[in-house]
Amino acid sequence: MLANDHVDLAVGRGEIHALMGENGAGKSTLMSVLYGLHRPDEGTISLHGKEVSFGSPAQAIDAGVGMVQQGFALFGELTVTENVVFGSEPTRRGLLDRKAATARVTELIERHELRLRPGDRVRDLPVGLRQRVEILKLLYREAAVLILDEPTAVLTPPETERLFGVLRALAAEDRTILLVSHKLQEVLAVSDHVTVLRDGRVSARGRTADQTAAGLAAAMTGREVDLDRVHPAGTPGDIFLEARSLTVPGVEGKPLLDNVSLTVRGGEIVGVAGVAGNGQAELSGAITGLLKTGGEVVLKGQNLDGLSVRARRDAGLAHVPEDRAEVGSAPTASLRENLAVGFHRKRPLVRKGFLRRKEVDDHASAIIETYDVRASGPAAAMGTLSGGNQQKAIFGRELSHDAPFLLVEQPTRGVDVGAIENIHARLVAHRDAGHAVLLISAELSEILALSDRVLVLFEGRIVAEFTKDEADQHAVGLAMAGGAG
Amino acid sequence: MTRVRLIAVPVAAALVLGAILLLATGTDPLAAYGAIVSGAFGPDGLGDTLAYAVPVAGMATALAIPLRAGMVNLGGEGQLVLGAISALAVGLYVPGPGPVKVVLALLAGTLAGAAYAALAAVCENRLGVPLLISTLLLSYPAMSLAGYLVRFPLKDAGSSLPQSPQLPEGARLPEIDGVTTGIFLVVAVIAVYAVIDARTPAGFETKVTGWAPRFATYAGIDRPKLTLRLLAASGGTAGLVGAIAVLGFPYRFIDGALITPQYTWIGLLAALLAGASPLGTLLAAVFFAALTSGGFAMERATQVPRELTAVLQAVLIIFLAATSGVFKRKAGRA
Amino acid sequence: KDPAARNAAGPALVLITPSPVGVNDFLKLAVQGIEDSAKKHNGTQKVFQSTDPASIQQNLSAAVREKPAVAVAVGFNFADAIAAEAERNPEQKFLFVDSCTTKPFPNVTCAVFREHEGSYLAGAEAGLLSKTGKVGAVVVLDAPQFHRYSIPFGQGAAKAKPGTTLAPLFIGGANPFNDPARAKALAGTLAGQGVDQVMGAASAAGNLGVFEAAKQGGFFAFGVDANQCPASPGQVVDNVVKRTNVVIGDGVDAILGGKTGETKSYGVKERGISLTGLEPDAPTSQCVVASHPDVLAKVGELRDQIISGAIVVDDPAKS
Amino acid sequence: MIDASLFSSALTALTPILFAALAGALCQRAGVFNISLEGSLLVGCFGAVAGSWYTGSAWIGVVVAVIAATAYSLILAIGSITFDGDPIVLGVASNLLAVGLTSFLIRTVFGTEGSFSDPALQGLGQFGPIPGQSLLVYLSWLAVPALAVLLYRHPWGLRLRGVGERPEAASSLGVNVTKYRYGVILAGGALCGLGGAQLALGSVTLFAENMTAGRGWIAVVAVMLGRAHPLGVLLAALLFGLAEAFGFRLQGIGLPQQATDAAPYVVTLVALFLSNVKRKKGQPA
Ligand SMILES: Nc1ncnc2c1ncn2[C@@H]1O[C@H](COP(=O)(O)OP(=O)(O)OP(=O)(O)O)[C@@H](O)[C@H]1O
Ligand SMILES: Nc1ncnc2c1ncn2[C@@H]1O[C@H](COP(=O)(O)OP(=O)(O)OP(=O)(O)O)[C@@H](O)[C@H]1O
Ligand SMILES: [Mg+2]
Ligand SMILES: [Mg+2]
Repeated sequence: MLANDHVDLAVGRGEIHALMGENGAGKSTLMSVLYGLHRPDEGTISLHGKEVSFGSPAQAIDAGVGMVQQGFALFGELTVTENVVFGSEPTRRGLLDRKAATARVTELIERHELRLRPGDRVRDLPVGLRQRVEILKLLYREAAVLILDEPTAVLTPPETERLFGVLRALAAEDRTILLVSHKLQEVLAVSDHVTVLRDGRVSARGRTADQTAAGLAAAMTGREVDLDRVHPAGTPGDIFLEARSLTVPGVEGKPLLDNVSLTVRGGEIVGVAGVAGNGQAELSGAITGLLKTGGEVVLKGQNLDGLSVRARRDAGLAHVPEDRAEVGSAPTASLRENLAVGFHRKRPLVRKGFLRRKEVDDHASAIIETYDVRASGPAAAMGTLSGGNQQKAIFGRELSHDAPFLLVEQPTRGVDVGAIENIHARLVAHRDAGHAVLLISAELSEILALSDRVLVLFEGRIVAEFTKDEADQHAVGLAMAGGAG
Repeated sequence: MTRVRLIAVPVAAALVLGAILLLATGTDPLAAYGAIVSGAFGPDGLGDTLAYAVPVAGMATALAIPLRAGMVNLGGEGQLVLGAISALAVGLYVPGPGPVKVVLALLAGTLAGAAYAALAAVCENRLGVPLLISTLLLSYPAMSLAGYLVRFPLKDAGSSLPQSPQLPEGARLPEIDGVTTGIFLVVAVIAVYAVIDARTPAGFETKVTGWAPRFATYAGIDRPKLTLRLLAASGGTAGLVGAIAVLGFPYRFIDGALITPQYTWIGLLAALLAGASPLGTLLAAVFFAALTSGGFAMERATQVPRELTAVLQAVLIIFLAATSGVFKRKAGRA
Repeated sequence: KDPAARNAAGPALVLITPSPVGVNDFLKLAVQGIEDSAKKHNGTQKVFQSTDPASIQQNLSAAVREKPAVAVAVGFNFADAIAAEAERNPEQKFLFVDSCTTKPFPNVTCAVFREHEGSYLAGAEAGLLSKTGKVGAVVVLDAPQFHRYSIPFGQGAAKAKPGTTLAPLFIGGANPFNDPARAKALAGTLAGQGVDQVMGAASAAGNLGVFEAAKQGGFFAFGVDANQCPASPGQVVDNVVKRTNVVIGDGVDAILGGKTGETKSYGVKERGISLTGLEPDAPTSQCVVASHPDVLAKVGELRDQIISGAIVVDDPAKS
Repeated sequence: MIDASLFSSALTALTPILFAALAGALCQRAGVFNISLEGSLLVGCFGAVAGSWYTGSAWIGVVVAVIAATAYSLILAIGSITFDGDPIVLGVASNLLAVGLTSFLIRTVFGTEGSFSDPALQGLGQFGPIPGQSLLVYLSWLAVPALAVLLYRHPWGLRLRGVGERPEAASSLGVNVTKYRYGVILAGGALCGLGGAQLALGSVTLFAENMTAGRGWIAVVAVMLGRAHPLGVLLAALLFGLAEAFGFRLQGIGLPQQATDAAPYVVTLVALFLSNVKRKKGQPA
């Protein structure tokens, strides 16, 4: 398979250049080539007019090229300073010069107003701050070319705004910035130029000022995409899920989840908005049983207290987790096996205690077909699918349970506009079939587009609740930042 | 096609390396290899190979069971020995007709091994000691305990050795041509393992856990419970192998007799090499058994040091492990 | 393949050892014995070395398949395997050295040792030489067979100098027969308790560890099986010698002469067990005891009393 | 019960384990699970004896031990890094290979079996104020702070820990993961070589088949118990050494040998429980 097929890309000095494209279009691959992580089979890279060839990131770094990879390249066990200087540490008499390192990092933090503490362990930082550590790493290396692969995928609107502020300032210092993003509005807002890839080729390029959202979306997918679609409200019925006083103690007295109660009705999508790290993981753990918590959860009249994950699933819970690669699937196993999980103790896959091969196969094929999972077949290893297709497969598996209650976390993180449309439509259809859906998302636009009711989670508490009509970008965004309730 | 290359290349490489070693010591490699093959599979040697293959394949299967879920049981020796000594105690002291004794002894061995391995699982589940370490550490006290029992309460009064009395005539597993009938039990265990692995929800959950532990937890597979069950199954199989060993010739427990031949370690290697797949594990185990018994035959016939086969075996494993990595990587990219 | 094998007209002999011969003095003497016998009868000999119970059995049946005039097995580990093979092959003659089958067989001749007599004499030397009145023993395993080297050692010491006490320690651990470092640590532990004469029954490799500890700790040690004094001259007092070669020669002669099925016990009287210091080549043995004629004289008397039956040394392995 | 010789013998017993455990800790930090310590130690023992025997110098023996064990650890390095093989398979196999290979070599090189020794074989001799200890014993203690400084005060240590935590991230920062992993495995081999040399030329002066007798496995446990920190590993090894030396004493007062055999393992297991319980209390679920 060709990830990149004769892609030409020219980026000027002091410019923010956006790169867009569907999942698996080859954006990350292209960036990796620029950063020396992969070698191109053909073609050349020129920097400041001179042809260069990076055999390794070390050479790219030396040439002033830095990259923030999709998903972070940080060490949780190390401090901010250690993460920043990693690989080009200041030394004194052969040993690490901690003082000099801290001084330099502090200075950079102050100059770029990044508001980080050099001594903090990265493990303890929220996602937004981690992103800044990544930027700090590039600044420390005095990168003239900054490559950022989907840096905003995990950020909230205010965080994104701050990041863009930093990026604009850097561009003003004559640095070159290459930005990969799936988010049309962001690209339109921040970039000077844009290039769109489709199937490993360039399908559109030009000054951002000349582009429209619809035009870019069409260039990415090859078809018209309805971008501003807000799905009509559902018709909520009985309460399917009720959570009462869920509490998860924290490390230093401050609970990670603090007395959270909520209900979800059949035929209703309840959106939980909030900046990542405000208790979303704990809320999901409390409901699914992956985490031991205080409080209780009642599902269709059945108290789930003390029940195992499996028993909760049997009681009518389906779950699309946040981390599709490690939690939601087994990347080395085949699609067939991945899709059988959860069905492997039930009819028709099992009869008289034995798994039946044909039924397992049919089950996989049915999901692949229904949910339009693009793969070479049920035998393909899950890990070889593109992110969007993995997500569709996981959705297919969980929706097929036809469970009364569905918990969905970050359903479209890192997924392209085409796949987002598909996934959103599925969720609404699922709701309209009478199921209850709890949607946890850091993507405000997603919350607003899908939710019949919006709850805002801030520092472990529900600080605000909006009906579909009340919920708008401004009000919810304010509550997410702790400005309401 | 790749499957064949996967095995053939390392085997050829190991054989060539062995040939070089043989030439260096001034021996005709063909004669030495011939002696190994005829010693392992010839009319005289096949019995020896099978006799060796029973404990090795048994232990390999025992260790493969948890390995399928990515759990390494390093305590096979302790479980094996406890199974053996428990079976012996039952065989010696429980009254009743012979066949009943045999069945009870086999059960006792299985239970003892299962319980002891389950203890290691509890150490991981409740006390946070990783399985790898808890199984390893628990193994030594078990061997010491068996050593103590066979020297004091269970010792052979007439003998000066650390060994138990022989089991009474009726309470023994008969032999066919020098091979214990326990071989049928081992084959049955392997068959059951193969069926569970390939065709049942329990086997499927085991494999899912092996592929991606967090995925398994998310999907509702209870890891602590699975650990306990798999370890019990593993230790039980190891204990059964121990029981089969004492119920066979010389019909007694001799301190160290189950440890020095390295059944456990060779079994573990077989399981690791085959990725714990039931049939692959069996094949690898039989192959190693053949190499070992062939090695002794070679030494008797040609005076080439039998350690050569140990070297060959290890070199082969190293080549296999290394190349499987290469193939794994290639497959991942394709 | 072996030219000697084809030309020799005499009987074929096979020796099966329970473990690799290597530096094991007991087994080296056994090999010497079988070689001498083969030469004497103008026959052939082969040695099959085993490593573990499984290979013992395999080697023994392989030996039987060769149909030798005598299959010689040394080491207590053979008891069950010989019983089984002897029953299956009534025509095959076996010489079983160092132990015997529980049930007698007409085709199995046994030769056993009374090592305890030698330990007793060595203990007497230790008692006489000890300045602290404490003697010790480092022994591979806590098992009756090996108690023959510790308990009589203490008894002999107490006999020679009343009040002398014995402190035995056992190696054990993961590899008792090949853990010299542990043997050394144990010997050092004994020295720390004031022991100044240590019997080393710690296996071939283990004894070297004991001797080394003796050298560093400035105490004295005793060896077993053969003359181990040259391994650590000045530190090794004497050795309990097991003359396996002589015993094998006797046994093969007897079997070839048509006498089978007996059990013969070799002790001090039969000169199957002795001390290096009491042998004619003592002056060149490099043993410490050679420079203590007074001690040797007293021990010589004790030996004579054992031979005459005036002293009977208890066998700890027959409790 | 407790006297100077207890500590002295504990010290001697502990040194090979300490060297091997430090090797294991170093590898663990870089994300390499090394269970081939037992085999590397054994190869070190053989190399030390062969080197000392053929040159007449114990110190050349030490050098040969280091070279031999380092070279031997290439099996794990090449197998697991270059060829991406399973480190557990490779570790178990190379432990078995070490036993077979040294037994084979003892037959072909020294023409004997089981063990090799000779009064002319040079040992390391005593050194320093503590009786009965060789220079390597002191070296093993020095290695503890040296490794701690390397790991926590040197750029290599920072990178090494990064490589251990997230290799792909380290790699994207221009750190050559392969090089670091080779580095720790080979350095681990060298440490095991020193441990083997101490066992074969310091504790005693001879080579015996499989003379490491499980010490490499103890080292694996010590790495675990010491949480791969040099100081923790030292404490873990010390605990084991003391438990063993104390066991010898207990045998002296009449406890059966089997009970004292099991003691160090039980003590270690209990120590593991306790350290886990303490950790769990420190951070609520
Ligand atoms: N290691 C790999 N093995 C196999 N295929 C790969 C590998 N890496 C990338 N690919 C394939 O190359 C193509 C381009 O992948 P790439 O990650 O560059 O896409 P992308 O545009 O960044 O997508 P996304 O928006 O999901 O991040 C995809 O089809 C992907 O499946
Ligand atoms: N891979 C395996 N190999 C051998 N035995 C296994 C394997 N996996 C599971 N087992 C054993 O098979 C038995 C049946 O397990 P299974 O999980 O099907 O029990 P169950 O009663 O259906 O489960 P539950 O109690 O959760 O309903 C268990 O004793 C388990 O130890
Ligand atoms: Mg990408
Ligand atoms: Mg993506």
